[in-house]
Amino acid sequence: MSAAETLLPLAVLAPLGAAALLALLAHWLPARSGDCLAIVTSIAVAILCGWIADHALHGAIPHWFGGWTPASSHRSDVVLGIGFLADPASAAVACFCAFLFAMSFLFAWGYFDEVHSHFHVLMLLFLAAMIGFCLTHDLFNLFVWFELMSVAAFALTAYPLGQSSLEGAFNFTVTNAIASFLMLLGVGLLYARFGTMDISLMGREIGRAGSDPVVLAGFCLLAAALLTKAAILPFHMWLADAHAVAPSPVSVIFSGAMVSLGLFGLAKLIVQLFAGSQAVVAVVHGPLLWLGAATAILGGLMAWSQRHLKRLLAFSTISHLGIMLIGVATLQATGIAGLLLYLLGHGLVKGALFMVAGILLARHNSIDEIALYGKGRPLWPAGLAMVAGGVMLGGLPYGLLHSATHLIDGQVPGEAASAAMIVSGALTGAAVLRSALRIFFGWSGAPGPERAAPTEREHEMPDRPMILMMLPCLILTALALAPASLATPFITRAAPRLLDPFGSGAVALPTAGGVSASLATLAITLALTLLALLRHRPTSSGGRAIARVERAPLAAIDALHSGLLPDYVTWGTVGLALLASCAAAFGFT
Amino acid sequence: MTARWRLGLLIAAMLALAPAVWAVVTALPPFGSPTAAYGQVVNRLLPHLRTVSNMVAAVNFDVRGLDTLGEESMLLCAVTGAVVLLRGSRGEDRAEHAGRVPGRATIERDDASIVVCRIGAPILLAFSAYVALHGTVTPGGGFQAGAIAVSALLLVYLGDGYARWRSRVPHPLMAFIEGLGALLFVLCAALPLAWSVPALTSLLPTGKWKDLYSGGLMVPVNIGVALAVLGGFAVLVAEFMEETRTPESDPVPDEEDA
Amino acid sequence: MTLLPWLVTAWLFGIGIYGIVTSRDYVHIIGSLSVCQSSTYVLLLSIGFRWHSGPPIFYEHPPGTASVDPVVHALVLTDIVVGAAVTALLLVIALQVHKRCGTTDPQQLRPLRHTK
Amino acid sequence: MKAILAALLLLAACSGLLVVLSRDPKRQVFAIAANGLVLGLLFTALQAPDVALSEIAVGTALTPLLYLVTLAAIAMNRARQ
Repeated sequence: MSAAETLLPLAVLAPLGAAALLALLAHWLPARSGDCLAIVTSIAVAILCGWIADHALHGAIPHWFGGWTPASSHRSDVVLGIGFLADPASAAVACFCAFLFAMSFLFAWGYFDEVHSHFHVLMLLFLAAMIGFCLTHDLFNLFVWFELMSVAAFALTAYPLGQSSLEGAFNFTVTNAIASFLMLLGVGLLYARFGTMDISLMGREIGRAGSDPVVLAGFCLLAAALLTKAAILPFHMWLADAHAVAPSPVSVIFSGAMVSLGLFGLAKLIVQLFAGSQAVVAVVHGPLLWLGAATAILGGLMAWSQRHLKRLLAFSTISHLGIMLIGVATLQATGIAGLLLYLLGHGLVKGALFMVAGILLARHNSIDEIALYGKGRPLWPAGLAMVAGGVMLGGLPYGLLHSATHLIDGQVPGEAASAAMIVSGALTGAAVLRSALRIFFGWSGAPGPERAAPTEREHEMPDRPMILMMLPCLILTALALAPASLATPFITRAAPRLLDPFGSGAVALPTAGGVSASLATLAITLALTLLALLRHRPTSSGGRAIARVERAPLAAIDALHSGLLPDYVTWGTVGLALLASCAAAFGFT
Repeated sequence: MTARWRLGLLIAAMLALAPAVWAVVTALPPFGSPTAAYGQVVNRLLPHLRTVSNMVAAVNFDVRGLDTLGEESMLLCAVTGAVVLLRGSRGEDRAEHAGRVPGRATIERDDASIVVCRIGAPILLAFSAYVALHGTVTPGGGFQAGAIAVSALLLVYLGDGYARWRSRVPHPLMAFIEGLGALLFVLCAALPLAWSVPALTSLLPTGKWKDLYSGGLMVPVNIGVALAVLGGFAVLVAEFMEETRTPESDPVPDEEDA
Repeated sequence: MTLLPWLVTAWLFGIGIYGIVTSRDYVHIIGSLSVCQSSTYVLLLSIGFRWHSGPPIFYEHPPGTASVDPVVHALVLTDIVVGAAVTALLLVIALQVHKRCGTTDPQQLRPLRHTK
Repeated sequence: MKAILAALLLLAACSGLLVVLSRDPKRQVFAIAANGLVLGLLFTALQAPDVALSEIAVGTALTPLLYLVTLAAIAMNRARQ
């Protein structure tokens, strides 16, 4: 075995071991040792994964646990063991997750003083689950890491023990537990039909079987599960409840990595497992694309009408996940390259923005943009980061997000989906920009539809070192502003290897340029922001009528996000029925 | 949405799903027909390769050992989460309500039941050790054994009451056992890497057929799982019980006879 | 009989969802969720079952006798731990919700909407 | 064998329904324990003694115990308020 093959499992085993060690010694370890161990571990894992990603460019790196290689079964149709398979893209995503964890641990320094490192145990297990989810090449093992990821996330969401965080965590747990059962049912069906768990082997068998009802059912169940995790309409309702109430360092991970990982897993399964089934490809190209566009618009509208900063950011995450799903639905190497770049850029921006929210919570015990009006002035570096984040979400023609949008946009069939990307980017960017200018720079404007949005007073551990909160936030913002040309040499070779881990070659990306879509987005963003900040309280009857017309549709979609768990589960069932109907329509015609 | 609308929507969605379910049900291989080649190969190869007679244990601790590692991590995660969530809020009312629940009578235990519990607990513990150690030979294994051992600990509670139970089954010790089990498993997985062989490779001698020691690496992994499950469930139950804090009363009927 | 296990799987999942949607109590929701989960046990074990075969434990029978699929058994064992873990966490949350809000009725529990 | 399996499968379907339909949490706990027991028997009939053992240990002993303790704690909260 080469060094990379030998060291590959350490990416998962190291955080698991660190978590076990912390749990073991929890009662005896001095304070801060949990922080240190967690930071060191996550940085080490990030370096390891980055190194593996680089090596994987010369061919995917396998690791067969227990030495149960495919050869050990002496049959071509049976793979006994569980394999990890590190293609460059998966390893790079794992590296990014570990890096984000390191930043989040740094940000959380001193946040969780009172308990014996329990927070770090949970976070390290969370990290291990994400890495395992990226690297595994076995369907049931994928479920195991998916579930470990969920369990860690459930506990972390409820951590603040406030009324809202407990209810949000309950909704999150139940909806995602149902998702994991759906995933398991899908895995079971596929196992019943093909008798293997290995993704490559099963992919070949599916290519031979074509559009069997069992294949379609397996796809629908797996897709429903991963779309729930990735918060795509109509499975998305839990996200705003959970991300808005989780501790800020945890929200950084949730929005920056966890949900986009769900989408990354879906993309991987579609291209590696289901690419041979015509019906599945048709469903992905058609309904999934439109689902993405609808999610982007809906998330953007919801984000625009929020005043609770973390809830606003949560809806903007939903919106950007919709855009990423459009990238997945192209099923082209270029679109996948766009997805990878988007995942990176969005994770950095959203991580930084949730850190800004955390700084405000620690200093001012609130993240209500109206209540905080002008109070953020002394924290102007955070304000600058937030403005930069808002502008990047809203179509700044520079940086990672711009290139990613450009790549996806070039592959999208039809004008409607492109328009959806422009509108949703502008809505989320303007929402963030509006709050940033209100909170940090005291720009005013009478509140519009956001006045009626839900909000709450919260607090997070004050008196933490400001430098350790500000530093990771600024690092993430700076990285998001890096020119995309730094990442493209890697991404052009990583994207085709995600489609075929054993293939080679590079995809030729369209050259830079094409700033027109970004400029259009930016123009709408600035216009919307100005509109919000120059708005006056409507005094004339005509003004009131306009305000009412504006508020009615937003109030209607807000009513759909009722916060009631039974509603969420019902919508999830509707979504599953939709997927199944689409699959049946494409499968039997 | 009103309850009626919600139910209507749900039923409509389920009706829409019904034909799909039917199509899948009829397309699946019929119940009881020959099973996947995967399992058959395991049944054929593993008894010889690892000299174990329990194929489920062989799959759990060796062939698909990584799944079990993930599963134990999940348990560790859930227990840690539960401890955090239960403890985080306890400080607030500990001082005022340390006694028993008002309105619930204290159940005096007669000597016979105390004796039964005191004798039963060690027997059950011994049985759990048996189940753990014979995991590679007969049905059972670390997970089942851990669950049974927790039942034994609960007998201590039934016999001697809450306060003494808490002092005999100290929390830090149980948390230590839990972490130790998980760490043992991780080390079993990671140590082979030092010899440049894949993680979880069995470097130990495979032992004898139907022997207490059979299966090589499966033995320490099995013990790790047993410790992690025992510690984990003990911590979990203790933290839940603490929530009722009824030192002498008995909110729980005898449930652990299963 | 050849279809019964698959139908029971669908039934268990369906009524579990029905229970969650119509529930007025967090603890009842957790119970309904475990019904949903039991459908996965039934599906997986039925997939591995084979007529006229023994358990995959070659203690009394020598290796080579017909036996059911041991792989799905290992999967269900994992699944049972998943169930226990999720149930425990949910019960803790329900308990804390009751402490904070004095109710476990999902109709009255809506995150971030307490001030209004 | 066929008849036993069919009966146990139907029993599992019914006990699942019972869990969902028992709206009173206290009664539901017993339905859950019964459901665990039925599933344990079903798993034994499906030739899965390992799984049956853990389902009975977890499904009829540990989980119902956690439910009961939770309900007791909730009842205490209620009495306190």
